[in-house]
Amino acid sequence: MSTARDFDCQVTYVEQVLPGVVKVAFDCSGISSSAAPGQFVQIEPSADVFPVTRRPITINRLTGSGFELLFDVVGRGTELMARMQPGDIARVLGPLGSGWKIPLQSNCLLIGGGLGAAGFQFLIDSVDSARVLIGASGLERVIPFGACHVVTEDGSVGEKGLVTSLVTEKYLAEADVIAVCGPVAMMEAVWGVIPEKYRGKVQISTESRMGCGWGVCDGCSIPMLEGGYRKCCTEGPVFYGTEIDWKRWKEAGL
Amino acid sequence: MSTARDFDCQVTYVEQVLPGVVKVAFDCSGISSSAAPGQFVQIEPSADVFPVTRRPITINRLTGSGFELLFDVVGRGTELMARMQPGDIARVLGPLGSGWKIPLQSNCLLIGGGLGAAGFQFLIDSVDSARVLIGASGLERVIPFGACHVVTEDGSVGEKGLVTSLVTEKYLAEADVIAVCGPVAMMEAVWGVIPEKYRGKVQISTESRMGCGWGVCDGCSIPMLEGGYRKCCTEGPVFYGTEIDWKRWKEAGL
Amino acid sequence: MSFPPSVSRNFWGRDFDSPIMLASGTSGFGEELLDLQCLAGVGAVVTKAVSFQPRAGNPPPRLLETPFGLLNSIGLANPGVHHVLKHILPVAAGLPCPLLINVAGESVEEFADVVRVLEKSSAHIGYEINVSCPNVADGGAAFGVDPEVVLQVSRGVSRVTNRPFSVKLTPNGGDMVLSAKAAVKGGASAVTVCNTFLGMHMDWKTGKSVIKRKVAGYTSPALLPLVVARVWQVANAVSVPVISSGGVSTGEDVLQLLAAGATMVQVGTRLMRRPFAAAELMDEMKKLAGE
Amino acid sequence: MSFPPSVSRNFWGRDFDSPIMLASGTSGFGEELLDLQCLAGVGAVVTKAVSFQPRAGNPPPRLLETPFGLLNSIGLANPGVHHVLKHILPVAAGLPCPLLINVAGESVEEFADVVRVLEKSSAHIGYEINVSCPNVADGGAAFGVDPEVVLQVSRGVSRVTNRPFSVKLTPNGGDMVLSAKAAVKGGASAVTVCNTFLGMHMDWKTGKSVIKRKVAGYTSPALLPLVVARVWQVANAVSVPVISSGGVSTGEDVLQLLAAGATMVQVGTRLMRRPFAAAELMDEMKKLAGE
Ligand SMILES: Cc1cc2nc3c(=O)[nH]c(=O)nc-3n(C[C@H](O)[C@H](O)[C@H](O)COP(=O)(O)OP(=O)(O)OC[C@H]3O[C@@H](n4cnc5c(N)ncnc54)[C@H](O)[C@@H]3O)c2cc1C
Ligand SMILES: Cc1cc2nc3c(=O)[nH]c(=O)nc-3n(C[C@H](O)[C@H](O)[C@H](O)COP(=O)(O)OP(=O)(O)OC[C@H]3O[C@@H](n4cnc5c(N)ncnc54)[C@H](O)[C@@H]3O)c2cc1C
Ligand SMILES: Cc1cc2nc3c(=O)[nH]c(=O)nc-3n(C[C@H](O)[C@H](O)[C@H](O)COP(=O)(O)O)c2cc1C
Ligand SMILES: Cc1cc2nc3c(=O)[nH]c(=O)nc-3n(C[C@H](O)[C@H](O)[C@H](O)COP(=O)(O)O)c2cc1C
Ligand code: FES
Ligand code: FES
Repeated sequence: MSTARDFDCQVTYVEQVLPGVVKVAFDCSGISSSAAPGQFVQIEPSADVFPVTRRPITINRLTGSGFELLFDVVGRGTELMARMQPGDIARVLGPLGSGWKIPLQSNCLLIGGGLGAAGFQFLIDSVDSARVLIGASGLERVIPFGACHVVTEDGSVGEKGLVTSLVTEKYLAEADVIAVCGPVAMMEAVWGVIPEKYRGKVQISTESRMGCGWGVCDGCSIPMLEGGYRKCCTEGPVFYGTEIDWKRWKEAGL
Repeated sequence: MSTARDFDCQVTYVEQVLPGVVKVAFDCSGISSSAAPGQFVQIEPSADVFPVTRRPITINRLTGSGFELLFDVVGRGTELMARMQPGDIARVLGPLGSGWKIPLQSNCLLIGGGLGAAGFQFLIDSVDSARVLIGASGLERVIPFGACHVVTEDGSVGEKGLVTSLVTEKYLAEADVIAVCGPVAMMEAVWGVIPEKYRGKVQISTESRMGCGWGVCDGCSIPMLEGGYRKCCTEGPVFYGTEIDWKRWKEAGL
Repeated sequence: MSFPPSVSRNFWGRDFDSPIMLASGTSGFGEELLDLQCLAGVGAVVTKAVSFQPRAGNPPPRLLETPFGLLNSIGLANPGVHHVLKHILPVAAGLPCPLLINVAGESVEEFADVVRVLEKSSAHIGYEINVSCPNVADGGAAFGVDPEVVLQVSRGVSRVTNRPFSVKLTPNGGDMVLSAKAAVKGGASAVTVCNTFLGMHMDWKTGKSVIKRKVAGYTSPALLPLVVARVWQVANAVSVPVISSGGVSTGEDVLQLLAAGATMVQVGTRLMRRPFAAAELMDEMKKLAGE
Repeated sequence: MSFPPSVSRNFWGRDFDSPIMLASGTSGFGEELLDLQCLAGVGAVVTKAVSFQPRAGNPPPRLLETPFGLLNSIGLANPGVHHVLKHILPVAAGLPCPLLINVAGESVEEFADVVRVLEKSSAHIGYEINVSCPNVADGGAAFGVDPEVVLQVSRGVSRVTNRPFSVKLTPNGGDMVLSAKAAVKGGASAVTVCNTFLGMHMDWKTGKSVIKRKVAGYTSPALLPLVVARVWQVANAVSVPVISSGGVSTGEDVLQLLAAGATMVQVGTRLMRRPFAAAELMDEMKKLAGE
């Protein structure tokens, strides 16, 4: 049974983290008290009737009595969200989705691509130890985490290269859980370099265009290897990499 | 040939004249230099794609380098317009329509109902002498003019009564032009009390829901006694009372 | 009818406090509604479409939002009637309001076949027969565009059930009034006006549609006047109740549809923004009635 | 076709710098366009409908704005073909761009009768035959819903003129692809997709429609996906050019319609807000192409 409820949340602070990347914090103990890492919320970008759907955003981090969202401004919805000001009220449904399957006292390897790493902070805050590998196109796409290994495509931060170059057999072997989040192409590349024997530990945070976000519209299907689809919003967004039909998923585009 | 053009006009001041009645002044010599009393403009209530048509408003008065609009807040369009602030830019098409047919040095009798008198100031400013009769429901619907006779339905200003009670044979006889503007029912009542021999002098400022405002959509038809319709926006809004088919016009509602 | 219309309705012999039905495909099978506790103000729930065989549905992306609406290409994904009967309806039976089951078919016979299986359940009060599905035998045109086919489907269903059913018509071709009359002639106890309007979004840079099936179902609050017109036309032509479907985003929209002749009013896409839309619409209507 | 589509078009053997046509009924007969000098960016102008006899049009109110669109019930008001020929076309001949005359009829024969009279003018390059008019002999259903009738209308017109003509189809019933094919079979050199969707606004307090004819033509920028889908379907089914009509409010909308297969793109309702819409749309498209 889901604990999701629909809340009127007050914006407590807004911060431009990187160019075109905004962090908005909300006061909402209803969500923060029940959320788990990897879960997301459905937020109304504005009070206007358009857009007709909400926007799904991963819970980046919990604050004392609320949570932070960190997002890329890519279209109308996120543009409207970026205009939010402290004191504004937004309607937020959450927490939604399944989250990472993290055993207690686990040792995590986190592999993130660009803004895909947005939700890692919550995960890092929740586990005993986390090794974080981040790949980004360049300086302006690197979300700051405490301790992490970073590579960039243009070499502006860390070594020049792709995040796959940071993935070592040692890291894979040591991890209880391997959590991957980022653009589909990046996640596919990471999946590609992970040897068969470690794949069972790999969890993938998927994305899909969403209608409802709470399981009723069947609009957010992720193709599964066993055939058919599963719902990103309620059965995901986190799936085991072994469950996903990578080929059909890539064909979907987004 | 029309002199109407489409201008980006800056709002110079905004004033709440009466409860729910707003005056907005615009800087626009293009319109003020060519406008005549009784003409109107088509204004965009907001930059948003909705509403899909503009709003027609009579030019209330000319200022040095621009003009004033005075309007009742009755729906979405006028609500948006009431939110305009000095410095804002609005798209305004004008001047539009035929205006009052006023011979030089004419002696005018102006009969207005409530906000319908909004356009009279421009007319008063343009003629040699004007006698102004105003009827309104009460205090909160009386637009202030220099000198005028006022009656109200509730007796809160002037005598208690309808504007028709102010219309005397003497006034009608003395006037070269009789200009009537107000709600349809009020104009019909005024028309009703004017004896046949003075009716030829009576001009009526009509209203209609408008699409374009510049003659292309045929949406603003006013029923004519000769049969058929004439366009409120280009052939009107001012018509001789003798031209209008009052019965069919009343049936239209608005 | 009296105006303004009352929100209390009598439909299929039952009294409803609310005219609002949650539209097929936008409320799953009811399980999530129970979870989220968003059933206040809901008169009835319509399940997503049920077909005989399980259907995986269309490849993603299945949704695409346009500036003023939503395109959907779900493809009637559902686990098939036997699974629904065994595993889903027992849960849906816990809903505090009446349930209608939306039925899909690829042939005239399939509709009746699905209904025949569902007759074993007592979770639902009736059916909504979705004749907007593509008729495979007829090259994929919707059943609903041909009154003759609508008559056959409706007759087929009325032969296998005594429960009331509504036929959900399509606005994409044909004459809805003729199809409505055919549905009633075949035994339908209501008609739903109507399913989604065909729509498409073109990526002009590539000349491709983002949605793989190219055309999709389009919904938008801006379509309300289209639905009001069609409800009014059909309500004036048939004697059974008309259920409206489409375009609702405010309480005033619901009142317009009731005034146009709808007995019940479905809300779908609005649930994507507002899971509690039914309660909100009821509140808005109460405020308007008090004016 | 190449993508993104070029804004320069070849239509009816002529080169056009702009794909934009001003839609019938939203630009009068061109006189006001000359007055307001709003012809920049206009590829061609379509006149309002011309019938054989003068038509006073529908009683007011003829327009009603809804939250997201516009209902119109103009009723094909026009002074009749003889007046148009003698007094209006000589003025319209001064337009700096090609002119199409939109032709209305109440019977199959009337369309050809109107065209026969107009043949005496050289102000226009061709016609747009409005088969969305109610067919009086057929109880008032639009000519356009019956492919057989469309064929007759189209044949009738092609017998009396050598100029090219487009048949403007209706989305309110029937099968637009079949009607398009019938139009082409009858000799049409283009099809226009499509006329307005039937819509209605109900005053729920009284149960009356503000518009006396009850149902009206509804236009809205939110209808774009409906028009894109229908343009795409028809363009894939006929070999003549498709002129789109409906839903345009941005340059991106025009590009979508061109990518969906339109050769020319009409803009109508947008002119109510923006008389200079054609120039603005062209600017927006140039900016998008430069990206
Ligand atoms: C479970 C989930 C969690 C997410 N968490 C985050 C997050 O923490 N931070 C963040 O920046 N983004 C996140 N996203 C993506 C985010 O939802 C989209 O970027 C956003 O919805 C775009 O809205 P828009 O109106 O600005 O863009 P639109 O104008 O709708 O679209 C712009 C482009 O964004 C892409 N897009 C649109 N919708 C989605 C979607 N639902 N998922 C993925 N891509 C989409 C499309 O390619 C589209 O072309 C998440 C998505 C999901 C499904
Ligand atoms: C030539 C002309 C000049 C006008 N001058 C003035 C003026 O100086 N001051 C002023 O306050 N109003 C004037 N009006 C009326 C004004 O245009 C309307 O009040 C306005 O368009 C309503 O817009 P809305 O969006 O606020 O209301 P809506 O939500 O569109 O409608 C609210 C109500 O207003 C009425 N209405 C809507 N449109 C019109 C219309 N075009 N004409 C008359 N009534 C309408 C209807 O009864 C409707 O129910 C004039 C109208 C015309 C045609
Ligand atoms: C995501 C989605 C899925 C739908 N699935 C179905 C379905 O399975 N069966 C059906 O008859 N209608 C289906 N519909 C149509 C709705 O039931 C409804 O008729 C339509 O959305 C119009 O209502 P609205 O404007 O309130 O959304 C679906 C609509 C949407 C948006
Ligand atoms: C006020 C108005 C009048 C119209 N008159 C006609 C007409 O006389 N003949 C015709 O074929 N279409 C007529 N139409 C339809 C338009 O030509 C056009 O097809 C329709 O408005 C869709 O385009 P839009 O969405 O850009 O407005 C009219 C539309 C409007 C809004
Ligand atoms: S977004 Fe609706 S089911 Fe997942
Ligand atoms: S408002 Fe368009 S012709 Fe008058």
